[in-house]
Amino acid sequence: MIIQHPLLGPRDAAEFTYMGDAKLIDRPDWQSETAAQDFYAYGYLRDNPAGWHKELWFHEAGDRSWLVVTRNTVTHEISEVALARDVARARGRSK
Amino acid sequence: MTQRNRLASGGQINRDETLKFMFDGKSYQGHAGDTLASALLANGVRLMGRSFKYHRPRGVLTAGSEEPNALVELRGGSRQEPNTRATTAELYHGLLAKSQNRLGSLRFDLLSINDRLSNFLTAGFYYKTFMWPAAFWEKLYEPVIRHAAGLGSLSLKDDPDVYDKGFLHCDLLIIGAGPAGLAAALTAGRAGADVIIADEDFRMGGRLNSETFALGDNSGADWAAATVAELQSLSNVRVMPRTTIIGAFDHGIYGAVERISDHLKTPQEGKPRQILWRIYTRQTILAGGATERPIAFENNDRPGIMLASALRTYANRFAVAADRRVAIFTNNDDGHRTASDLHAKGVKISAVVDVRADAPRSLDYEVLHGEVIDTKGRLGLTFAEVRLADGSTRTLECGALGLSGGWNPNVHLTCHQRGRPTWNDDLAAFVPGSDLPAGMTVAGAANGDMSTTGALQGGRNAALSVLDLDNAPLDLPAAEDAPVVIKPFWYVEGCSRAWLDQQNDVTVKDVKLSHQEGFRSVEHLKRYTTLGMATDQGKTSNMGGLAIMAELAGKSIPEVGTTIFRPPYTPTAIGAFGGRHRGQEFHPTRLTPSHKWATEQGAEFVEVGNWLRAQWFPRAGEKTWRESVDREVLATRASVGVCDVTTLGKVDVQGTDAADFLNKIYCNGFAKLAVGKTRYGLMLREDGIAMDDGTAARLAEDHFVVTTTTANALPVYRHMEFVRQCLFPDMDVQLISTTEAWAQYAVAGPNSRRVLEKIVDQDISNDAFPFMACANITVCGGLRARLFRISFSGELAYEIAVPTEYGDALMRRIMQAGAEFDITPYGTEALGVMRIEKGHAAGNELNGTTTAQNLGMGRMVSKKKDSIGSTLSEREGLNRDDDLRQVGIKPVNPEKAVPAGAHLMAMGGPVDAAHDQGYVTSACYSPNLGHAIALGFLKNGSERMGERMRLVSPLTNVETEVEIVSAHFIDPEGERLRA
Amino acid sequence: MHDLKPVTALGGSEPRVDTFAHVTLSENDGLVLASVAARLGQEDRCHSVIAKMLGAVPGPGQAVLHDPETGFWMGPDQWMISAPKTSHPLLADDLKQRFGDAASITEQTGAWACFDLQGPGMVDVSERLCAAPVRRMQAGDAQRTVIHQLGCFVIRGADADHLRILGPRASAGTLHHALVTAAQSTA
Amino acid sequence: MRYSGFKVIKEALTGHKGWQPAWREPEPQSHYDYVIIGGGGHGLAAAYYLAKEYKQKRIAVIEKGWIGGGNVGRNTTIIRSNYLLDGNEPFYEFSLKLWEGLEQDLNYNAMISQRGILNLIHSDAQRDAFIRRGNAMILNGADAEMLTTKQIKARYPFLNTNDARFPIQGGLAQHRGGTVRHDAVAWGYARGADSNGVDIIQNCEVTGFRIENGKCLGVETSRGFIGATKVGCAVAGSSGRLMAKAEMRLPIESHVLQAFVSEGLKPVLPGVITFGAGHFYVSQSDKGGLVFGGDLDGYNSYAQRGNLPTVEDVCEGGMAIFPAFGRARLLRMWGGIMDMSMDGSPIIDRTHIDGLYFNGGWCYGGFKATPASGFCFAHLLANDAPHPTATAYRFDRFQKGLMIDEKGMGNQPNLH
Repeated sequence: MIIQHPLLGPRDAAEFTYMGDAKLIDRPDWQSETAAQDFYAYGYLRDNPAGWHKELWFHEAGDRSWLVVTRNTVTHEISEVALARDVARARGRSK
Repeated sequence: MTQRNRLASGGQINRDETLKFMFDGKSYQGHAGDTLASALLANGVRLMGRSFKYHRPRGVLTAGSEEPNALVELRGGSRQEPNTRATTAELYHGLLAKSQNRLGSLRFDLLSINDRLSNFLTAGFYYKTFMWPAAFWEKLYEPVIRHAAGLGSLSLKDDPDVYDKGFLHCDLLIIGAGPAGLAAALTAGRAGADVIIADEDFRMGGRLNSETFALGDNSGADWAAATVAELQSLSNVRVMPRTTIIGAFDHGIYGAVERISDHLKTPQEGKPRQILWRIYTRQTILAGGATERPIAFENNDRPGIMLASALRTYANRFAVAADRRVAIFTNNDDGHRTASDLHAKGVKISAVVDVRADAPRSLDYEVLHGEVIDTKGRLGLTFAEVRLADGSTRTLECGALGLSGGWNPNVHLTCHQRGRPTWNDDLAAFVPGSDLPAGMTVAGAANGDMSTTGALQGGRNAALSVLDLDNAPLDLPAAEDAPVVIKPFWYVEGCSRAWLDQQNDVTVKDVKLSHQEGFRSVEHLKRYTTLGMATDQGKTSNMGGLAIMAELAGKSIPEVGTTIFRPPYTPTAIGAFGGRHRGQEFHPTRLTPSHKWATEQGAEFVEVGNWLRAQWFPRAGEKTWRESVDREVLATRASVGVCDVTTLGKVDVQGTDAADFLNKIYCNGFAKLAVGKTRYGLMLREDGIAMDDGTAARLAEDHFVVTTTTANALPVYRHMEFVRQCLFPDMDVQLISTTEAWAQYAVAGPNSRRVLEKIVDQDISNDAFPFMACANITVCGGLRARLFRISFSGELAYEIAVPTEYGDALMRRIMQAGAEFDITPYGTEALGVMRIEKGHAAGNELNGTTTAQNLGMGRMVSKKKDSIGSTLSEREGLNRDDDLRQVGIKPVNPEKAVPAGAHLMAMGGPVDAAHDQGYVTSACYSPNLGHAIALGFLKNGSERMGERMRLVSPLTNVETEVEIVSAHFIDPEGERLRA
Repeated sequence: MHDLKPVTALGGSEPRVDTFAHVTLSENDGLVLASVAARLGQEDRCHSVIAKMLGAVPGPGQAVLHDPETGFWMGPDQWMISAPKTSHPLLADDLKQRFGDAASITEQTGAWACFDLQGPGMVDVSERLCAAPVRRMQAGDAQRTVIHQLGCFVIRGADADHLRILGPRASAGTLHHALVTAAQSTA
Repeated sequence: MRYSGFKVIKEALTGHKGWQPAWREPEPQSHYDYVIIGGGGHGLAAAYYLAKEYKQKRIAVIEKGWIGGGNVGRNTTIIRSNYLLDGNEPFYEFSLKLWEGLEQDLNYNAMISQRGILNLIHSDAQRDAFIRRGNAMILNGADAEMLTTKQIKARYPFLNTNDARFPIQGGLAQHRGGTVRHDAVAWGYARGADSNGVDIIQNCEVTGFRIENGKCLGVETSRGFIGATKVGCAVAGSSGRLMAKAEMRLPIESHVLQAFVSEGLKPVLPGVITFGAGHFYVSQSDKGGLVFGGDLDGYNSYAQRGNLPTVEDVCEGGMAIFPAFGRARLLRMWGGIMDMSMDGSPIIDRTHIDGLYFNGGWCYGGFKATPASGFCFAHLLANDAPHPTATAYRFDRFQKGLMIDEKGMGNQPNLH
């Protein structure tokens, strides 16, 4: 596969390490009353869609960026790639 | 030897170059430009192999890579290559080949008895029998079956050749160098595009080399040669003959195998046998041509029966008549071309048998309306029996019979990403479907354009379109443009032992039986009968099977569907996929900065991941490794030792939020760590299980150096970047892995300070540099260095680091400085002994299933802050009262060992899984205590100090009585550390 | 002044040179390296220091082949600076002075082995080594890539036939073996 | 119809006219006591044992495509019970025992061949871990033996012991491990289930569950509604897709695992062998092909195909230990979709929906589990209580922190 790195252009997916669903960015609040349930769902339950999937790839043999790749799990087509850091900020993560 | 079937003239062989070769111990001659198959045919050899199951005599069916029958063991010795297609093996001087899959000689194969038993050996017969008595399967039936099965043999010697891997980038990859591919390449090449054109054949041109018709004023072969020459002259075009595109992978990545040395007796020195190329391309034109298919009738598998197009190839390209008397059986006009070409070369055409009433007539030979219904000839065809349309029969004398059942476009690569071909009624064949791999266009015969003109135009137009060119289109030479005229015809009515898959011996009868037994989906058929599972992946057999299935099910062929074509396009040497990654080069080797020095000391080395670390340093007179390790341990604890610990991961953590960041990744607190101090840190995974441990040294307010275990350096760094970029993107923190930037040595033992005082440029007295201190320092009069007062051994100890390039010099200097204290270098074994004596957890304890609780560090998990893993670590299953706890274990009888991997059972209780109490993780002999010691996990272990237990290892026949003790065998109060 | 004597990445006292018909492979022992990572919120200040030092800020996939310092992009807001060992023995300290609190500086000299591959066969050799499109890269293009499973930087030099390869120092032997093998294979 | 040597001979002599279809092709009925979704190994085995061992009636297996078309027909055919953890080992040993009697039970030769499995050891830490595992196996009643390098070399003389990057230091053998003709397992169970009255309905896709008041009443299919008292799901790699129709999120990701076969070769490998310092394992089929595989491609996928880097990685592992395989040719590569669970272990459990049961999360270990999985799922369906060997395979183990993590890789499925 080829991942269109937002900064570096097309790079072989072999340079990357895969982690999983990009929802892992949405780490729950540890002080919430439902923290135990929230962390269980965060840690263990997956949508696992047959189709478009936002997922985390680490450019291990490249610039060490985590990327959010939007990829179809049936066809492997990739429609969008973004720096995970930007995505995380956009989803309200900070310090 | 004469080449009795070599035609007097013509062909693209070099008659001036005569090559000698051996087949089954007999010597023959051929010419440069021959394949093994063409050379054997030239010498009148039709019998080349035996079929898989019935051991039927077999000759060539094809003249290309789709060959199912003529498989040989090529070369000898360690280069023996089983299952090599004689049809693609280039002849070279001294070629050696043997026939295979036979018991006895090729002519008298004892296993041909199977053919007599064929009635018992029908499709799937083995599922119904060989079950009684049950024990006989492994002992009797299976060994017999295994020895009879298989095709060729491996030498079982290490492959002496090397294989390269490589990477190519282009705008346009053209697969196939027939008329379509060449026209596409010329168009794109002249327009300046970055083009790669690859063809599996050693001579580019595809069918142009096998046909007699002209392109403009030239022969097809000459036009191809001229075009290839022009392409080779263009710097933007890479011309790759002998290169098979084996697979179309995601996003325009193609696998290709280039055969560099297979046409040579042995590869040139330093050169690979083959190269596996990974080709990255934006666009692809598949111009892979088409494959002719046979027709099924009784005994249609005898040597001498082959595809009509193959007869033509042998005659036109190789100047070989497969036999001097040839018949043709066809359902389409193309079959007649073979007859006219062969006739023109003086071959006697016994007759052309055509299933069509309106077949073209010829003045030169007889055309019969009818069907071939049977053949004769034990080891080679002698007669073909024909049933004419009026019901009468005729016997044709012939040594070769050409079959033409129509052509299948080579759609394989279009299906590698699960695209499905679609049916074309005009061609009676599948053509590429609409769901092609992204960026792929198909042209020429592969796309169903079967005429030469159609192929040339298709190739040119495809190139213009994919490159979006509007320059003047290439002038194409005038060429034949005959339409496809075909009457679908798959098998002769009433036939039974009529071969569909010649290699696997699947007949029409088998397909019918399979249907009768309910194996009616195309995948069931394939799996039940093995149709299409031969080394040609069904290139010559699938269509016949589908057609029969369709008829039996009352469906059309497209309704029956196809099986899925899988990479590789043709079978590919496993060595090519392995490349240079074998032997010592399987994985990279990482050497520590003191490696050269350690080698000089005669160290034994051990693989730790990719690192090689000194395991121990034997001295003269030491007979066992234990003697060396015991000495190293005792000397270190008594005076001073030195050990290379460079392999521990090191991550530079800088930024104003560095301390907050460490608070997130470690379960214990770091915010309050003073500058100049080091702290032990335990890192959890988000699921609350211990991930790694190490130290973090605060070199400045905004600068930490974090260490990881050797094994986890990379995953921990990745995890830290995840936390930084994805979870806390607004923290001001920067991470750099610096594992290899610093040579780091542990100097341990009561005299370690006295050694280092001679090296370090500053005061390192206990007051100035107490336990857990860290600092940027200089050594040896000014070399920048780092010093950490940390200890894995439990002794007064330091870790000292200098830039890697000075590591060798520093080790020598430490040894020099320590000489007066008899400093002892120690390896990983002594390191392990000392850490077990001290009760430190390491990889065997941090095994991915243990919690801080299990490790006895439950209280370290701060509840006052949010850190990775803290919430999920509180789950009930991870906080049970009877949880495993790390304990120390010692044998009751000090002579006994306490082996790692043994399990703990209660005294007097049963020994079984239900009563398992725990297990030993790490074990060693403690020279300080004079007996074996171990660390382990025991249920509720912290409450069981002093308990005696049974330690059992039935696997290694060990049973020992042990006592549960504290894991801190040495200096439990830690006084030595602080000395 | 200390008296410790450094060794090259391949463990010798002198850099190693391997000569082939079409390329020369030279171990380069003369470089010092340090990385610069911009502090959060200090990116602009960091850029201006780099620009002042190199004349320009290397963008993604790029190097600035300035003299005496050279810099290339390593990752977002992160660069590697190299300079001759003779003129800049303490590069990391120099950079700390120059960047102040605008960037985090990390000494990297000891982390890398450096090889210069030069000659008419350079591109052919590179094609047997890595997926980086060396043939298409221009002078000053710098990419991280994988050679024999090792993460390496390849930088096209000012000379059209020159490629600089930085690889992990502990595996210098493996990297060198891979380079020599590819050179033999294409000779 | 009973298969026997006598029957084969009789049919051979009488033109094979007497062979009947191995299973019927019935039309679906409007209601069954049990509907099992998924005509793979696990679903067919569950139906077989439900009918035969638990004496249940009115059972249907419904399959989207053709039976045996999923992972049971695209794996590397290995059976073994060399597990470490208490939650797993008794289950897999139960499975191995069922394999040992399966052919007689089914009257179908699935070519179960206990030629042994050998895990090579390359480091001291690995040895410690394998000793612990071997002991766990023996303590659970399975067989295990530690072999020396010399013993291994005698059995596999062409193993690379000359210049191996990671020298072989021994191996853990399970002699009762081996291989099975995979397709025959699906067919044998299908034939057995059919002859015990189970309706096998192919080309019938489940499009939804009918759930009312927290109870599952049956399934909507491409061939209409089929009512059921109990619905069992056993669809492996499609688990996520199917259970989403019941609005369930699972602790599962679907990943592609590739497998490979070489051209046919005369016998070279007696048993199964796994490389402990790379991603490679191999056996040789009765037909002569080297059947081998390695690690997952690593990314979520429902495409039954993989990519080149994994192919190379696997073959590099192969060449590292068997340099003689360089001249054998890889014939075909394919991919299967693995239901990778969060701890690498399966789930056989009720769901929170009444009457809806789940069997999945088999990762790449589903094939060897087929008989016990079917047996235990049948037990659960029939009794509403877990089989004694499958009590740990619960949904709630993740919430409770009772993971069964053989590899210790945590909640990242592609690492198991």
